[in-house]
Amino acid sequence: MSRYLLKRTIMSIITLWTIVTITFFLMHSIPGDPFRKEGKMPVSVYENLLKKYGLDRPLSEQYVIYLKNLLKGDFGDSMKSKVETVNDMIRRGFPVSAYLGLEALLIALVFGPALGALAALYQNKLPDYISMIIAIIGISVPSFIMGTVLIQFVAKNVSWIPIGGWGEFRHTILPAIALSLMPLAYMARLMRSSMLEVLNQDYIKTATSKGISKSAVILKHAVRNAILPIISVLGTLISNLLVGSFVIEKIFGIPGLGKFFVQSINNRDYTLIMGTTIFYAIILIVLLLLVDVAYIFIDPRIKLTKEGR
Amino acid sequence: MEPLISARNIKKHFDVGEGILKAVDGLSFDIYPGETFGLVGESGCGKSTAGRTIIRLYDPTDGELFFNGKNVYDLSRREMQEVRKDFQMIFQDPYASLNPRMTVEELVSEPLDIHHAYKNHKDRKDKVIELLELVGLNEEHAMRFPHEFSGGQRQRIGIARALALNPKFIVADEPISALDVSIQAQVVNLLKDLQDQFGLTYMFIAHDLSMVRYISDRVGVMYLGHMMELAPSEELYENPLHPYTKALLSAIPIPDPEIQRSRKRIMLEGDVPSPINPKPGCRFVDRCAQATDICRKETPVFEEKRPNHFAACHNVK
Amino acid sequence: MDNNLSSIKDLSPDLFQPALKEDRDSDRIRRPSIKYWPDVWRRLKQNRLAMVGLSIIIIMLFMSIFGPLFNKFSYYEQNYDLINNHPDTVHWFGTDELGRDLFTRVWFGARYSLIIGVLAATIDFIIGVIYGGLSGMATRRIDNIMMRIAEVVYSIPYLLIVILLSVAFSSEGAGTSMFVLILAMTLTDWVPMAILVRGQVLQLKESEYSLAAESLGASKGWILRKHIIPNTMGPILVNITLTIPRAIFAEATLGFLGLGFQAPRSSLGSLANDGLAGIAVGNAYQIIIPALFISLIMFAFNVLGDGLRDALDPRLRK
Amino acid sequence: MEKLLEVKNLSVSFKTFFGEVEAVRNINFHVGKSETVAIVGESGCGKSVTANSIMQLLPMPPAFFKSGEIIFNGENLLKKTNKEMQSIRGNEISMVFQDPMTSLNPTMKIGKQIVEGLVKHRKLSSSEAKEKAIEMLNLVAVPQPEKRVNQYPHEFSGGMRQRVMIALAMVSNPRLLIADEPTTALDVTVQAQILELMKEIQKKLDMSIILITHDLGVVAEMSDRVIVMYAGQILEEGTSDEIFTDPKHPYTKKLLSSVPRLDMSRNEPLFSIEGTPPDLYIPPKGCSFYDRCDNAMKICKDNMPDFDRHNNTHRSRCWLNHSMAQSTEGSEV
Repeated sequence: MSRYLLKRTIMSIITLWTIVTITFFLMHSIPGDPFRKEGKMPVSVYENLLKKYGLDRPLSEQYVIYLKNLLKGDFGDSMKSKVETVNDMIRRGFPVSAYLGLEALLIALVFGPALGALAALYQNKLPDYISMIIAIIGISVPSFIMGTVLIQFVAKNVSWIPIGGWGEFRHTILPAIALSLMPLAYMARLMRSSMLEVLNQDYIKTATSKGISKSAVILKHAVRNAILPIISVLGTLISNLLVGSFVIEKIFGIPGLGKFFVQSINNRDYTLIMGTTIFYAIILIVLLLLVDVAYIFIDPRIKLTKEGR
Repeated sequence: MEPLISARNIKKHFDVGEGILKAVDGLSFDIYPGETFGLVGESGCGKSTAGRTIIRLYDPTDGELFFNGKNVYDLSRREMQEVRKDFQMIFQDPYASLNPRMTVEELVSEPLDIHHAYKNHKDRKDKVIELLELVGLNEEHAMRFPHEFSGGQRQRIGIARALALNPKFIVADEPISALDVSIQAQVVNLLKDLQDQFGLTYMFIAHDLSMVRYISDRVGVMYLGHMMELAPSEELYENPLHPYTKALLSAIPIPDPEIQRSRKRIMLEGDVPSPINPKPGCRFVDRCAQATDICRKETPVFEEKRPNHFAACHNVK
Repeated sequence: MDNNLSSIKDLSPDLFQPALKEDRDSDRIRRPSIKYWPDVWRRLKQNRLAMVGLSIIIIMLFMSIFGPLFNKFSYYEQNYDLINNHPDTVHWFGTDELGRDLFTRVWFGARYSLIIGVLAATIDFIIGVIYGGLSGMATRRIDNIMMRIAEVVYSIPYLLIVILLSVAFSSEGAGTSMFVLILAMTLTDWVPMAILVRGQVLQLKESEYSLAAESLGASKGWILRKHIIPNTMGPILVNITLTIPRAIFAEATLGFLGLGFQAPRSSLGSLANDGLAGIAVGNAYQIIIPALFISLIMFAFNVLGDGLRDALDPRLRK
Repeated sequence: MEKLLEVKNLSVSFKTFFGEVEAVRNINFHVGKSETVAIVGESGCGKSVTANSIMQLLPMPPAFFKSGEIIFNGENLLKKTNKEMQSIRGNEISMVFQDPMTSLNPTMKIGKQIVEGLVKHRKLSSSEAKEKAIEMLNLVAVPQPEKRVNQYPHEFSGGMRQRVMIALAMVSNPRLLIADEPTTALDVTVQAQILELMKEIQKKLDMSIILITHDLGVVAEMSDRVIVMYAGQILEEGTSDEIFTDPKHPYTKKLLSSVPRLDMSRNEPLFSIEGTPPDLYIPPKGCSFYDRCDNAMKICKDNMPDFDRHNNTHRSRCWLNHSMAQSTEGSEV
């Protein structure tokens, strides 16, 4: 198993390096540089700026320096903000985003599989239709639309739910719901098909033939096996959550990482774009790795084959 | 008589990550023209792999296979194309071996299409109908899809395809295992009729010993990639030499309650072990009641113990 | 119930004569013959939701081509006398803050969204099938390398790369060109298709019927053409139907983040972005209408894809 | 003999797109105490549907009971509520399935799977349950039971898994065991072990067995009485000796002569049954074997004969039993 872990870790590092490299060269391939656009400035000031950000050196050298700094955990200085480094902004924004993301993930994890299981149990009956309508809305309505709809119809009518802002739990309710809907729907659909598949397995018949109740068959035999495929896509779902947070944070005016990211795009603040992108990538890839490792521990069959290798 | 097929030390190994799976590990035997050579063994013994390696559907790891005096394993791709017409195969699973998206006509004419073995469209159609009738189907069935047929009917379609190119040698890989009892006899009788009609030579692979005994002239018994015993059919069943063959024969229930009640069984312990990274020595040693020290150390040689009766066992003199 | 049979009298002796041969043909197939695609279509037709989806798609396609001709307004024409005009009989969907007719703009937006969706799906399809097909047919070593590369590419967060590319290749204020958008969207999104195709090829290559064809002397190319490709079309089709909404969604999100097309052109996403400001001042229709259209398109493709998948499911066939 | 189970006029159908498929058509049979009854027939003859009907394990829909009664211990199982059925399943009637590779839950420990039913029926404590699981593994001769109870199915070979399946079925000491093709997926040498084990346990625990199989050799080895099914109907029923030595129905005769036997000469012809069993989507009006029968008469086409009793235990369903048909008897085989 340790060999498998090592292999997975190396793959993750390669992926991360690829992303860093792509990001770096993309950002540096943009014609002109960020300072030209700031209107006329004296040549000396301009050259000083270039020097400050190391932009006067050859690209390959800049790349090596950037990689080195990255290894030290230094994302560099923001090109626009005079007071905060990229690290500062991440430190400020990430806890906010993580809180929101976790809340959304929790909602999705609690309700998604449950809805899917319910739908499978009552296949082609009312609970199935209701769950699948929720699921189909979840995947058809992009989160930014869901966000605005929630603002329009809930926040404007329910006095204690604010339209935007950050600080208290009530601020998180609507954004978390809007953010969770897509992964929730995705999990519900996956759980449904997975459950239907499992319910057709021979061992479910064996369990029924023992005379245990239908609910015991479902809880002890079906759900446990049906949930395995969901765990394997958890990584992708989390990545959806991350990206969904850009728009949600924009709509609800939440001071999270997503807001910095969108801001950096609008300001063409290249170091900040690079920093946030790479930071997102790290989070995502680490999570993917964790999910894979968790999977090994949850499915007894995998443990053996991986150990055997 | 000159053998039609001569297999010499054929090996087929697979790298499966956990180790080397020695599915077939050194088979040598001859098959004579017009005979049926039976190959039996339990699941995982390598009999199907052996069949596929013999017609070079799998590339062998080692060994030689002589057909018409030529080593088939040395042939180039182009030369192999020609030999393909003489070698055919009937597959075990009549559900999986027919492309679900082709009509019966397309399926039966596929070998003709591949080798451009017809003059014109009408000739092709005529040949297809002739082949279908040969296996007891008719023109009406030509436009149907495989999933509309029963297992026995599908297996007949498979046989019609195999016959399309007038082959000399057919490997029948468990052609009846997936079929119902009443249908099995149907297919076996059809195979026998066709053999008489066209002078075909068969290699008949199966796990059902009674059927193999019935159809084969000579029978080989495989266990974990090795040939354990090979003898003319009656001889093998009346005077088995190898302890594995004996156990195998005694395990088959006979459909007669009276005989069944009075029969004494040789009961084998445990299951067939894994063919991955097998230990040296006799492959059967762990389940053999007569095993001695030498069986654990040395792999017994497969040799002629009685006239025309081969076995690989240290305890058979 | 167990009577003695012979107690049944009054039977004509003729009845006990041997039966006629032509009366007995157990090999005759009594069920009607069903071809593959007609069968899929029949099953798809039974799925009401999928049919709704298909109808929406057809209507959307039609309207995105001809919709703007239904009234006299153009998508760029500004009318400062009629800004933020709520929907009425003249401007069916109202006007925006520059007085442009939303009905016309929405159909133009839908046109762009659909073009992007279809183009992205087509490119994904081409790259995916070629890459996946090659990988599946290649030796194990090359296959392994190709799949590792695909895995790395796919671990790159999709929207992140889309955003990055849009930023990199669009100058401020000029918006993003169609080319860049499509490039960005297909850069990583071909991978699921490639993985699907490879999996299918590997599975079908080892299938008994491919092996049977090989034993008949068929070449690799023959097997690919006659056996593998026809049997892969189903899953590929499903995947295409589900790629389209993914691309439309990505584009809408980009538009919403202000990275969409250059004004005055607009996609549904950028229309929604423009409309966001309208909420605060009571012009919610400006966002609700484009949002509704995005959702409708997404809904239509998703249910159609689901329906197709169910209709193609071999377990349901028989 | 006292009847433990009696099936009366049972008909089971499946709703499909094409229409109703009549899988089981009006069958009657019984199982006595401590006896083994084999139901033989080809795939699709309705033998598995019959077995699953007794346990009520058929998916409904598409399956539904058209008519009949299943009387177990004097009570009609088809009238039972779900709850009542649960207290019978795995308690008084148990089942062993065909494929041991897929019939065990891959993510649950073996020991727990064995006693799960019993824990519910008898309210065992967890230590009692574990003890019982080890006891059961011992009974079915699984080596190192103390270690094996805590393992997962994938750590067991096919033969061992079928032993576990038998332990699972036997744990509550049921009065009736339904074994649905219990050895079909196994190799002959392993099949011999499992059959031996089943006989041994039957003797020890004194229960009745319904054995569903297509393998006449297994039938000969295991059963006291045999029921021959074809196209959803019972065509012949008798003791094992009667069926094997004096079969009455042409189908039974043909079936027996189409199996090559290890003790028969290679020169003896192997009889085959031409054609294919009927499609039960359009069940034949007359005798279902009509199309494939060498002795078919005109009357067989549209009229299904009733049973004819040959003696107390032996009955068959064929127009050849009619006195007027005697003349054709000679022409056969």
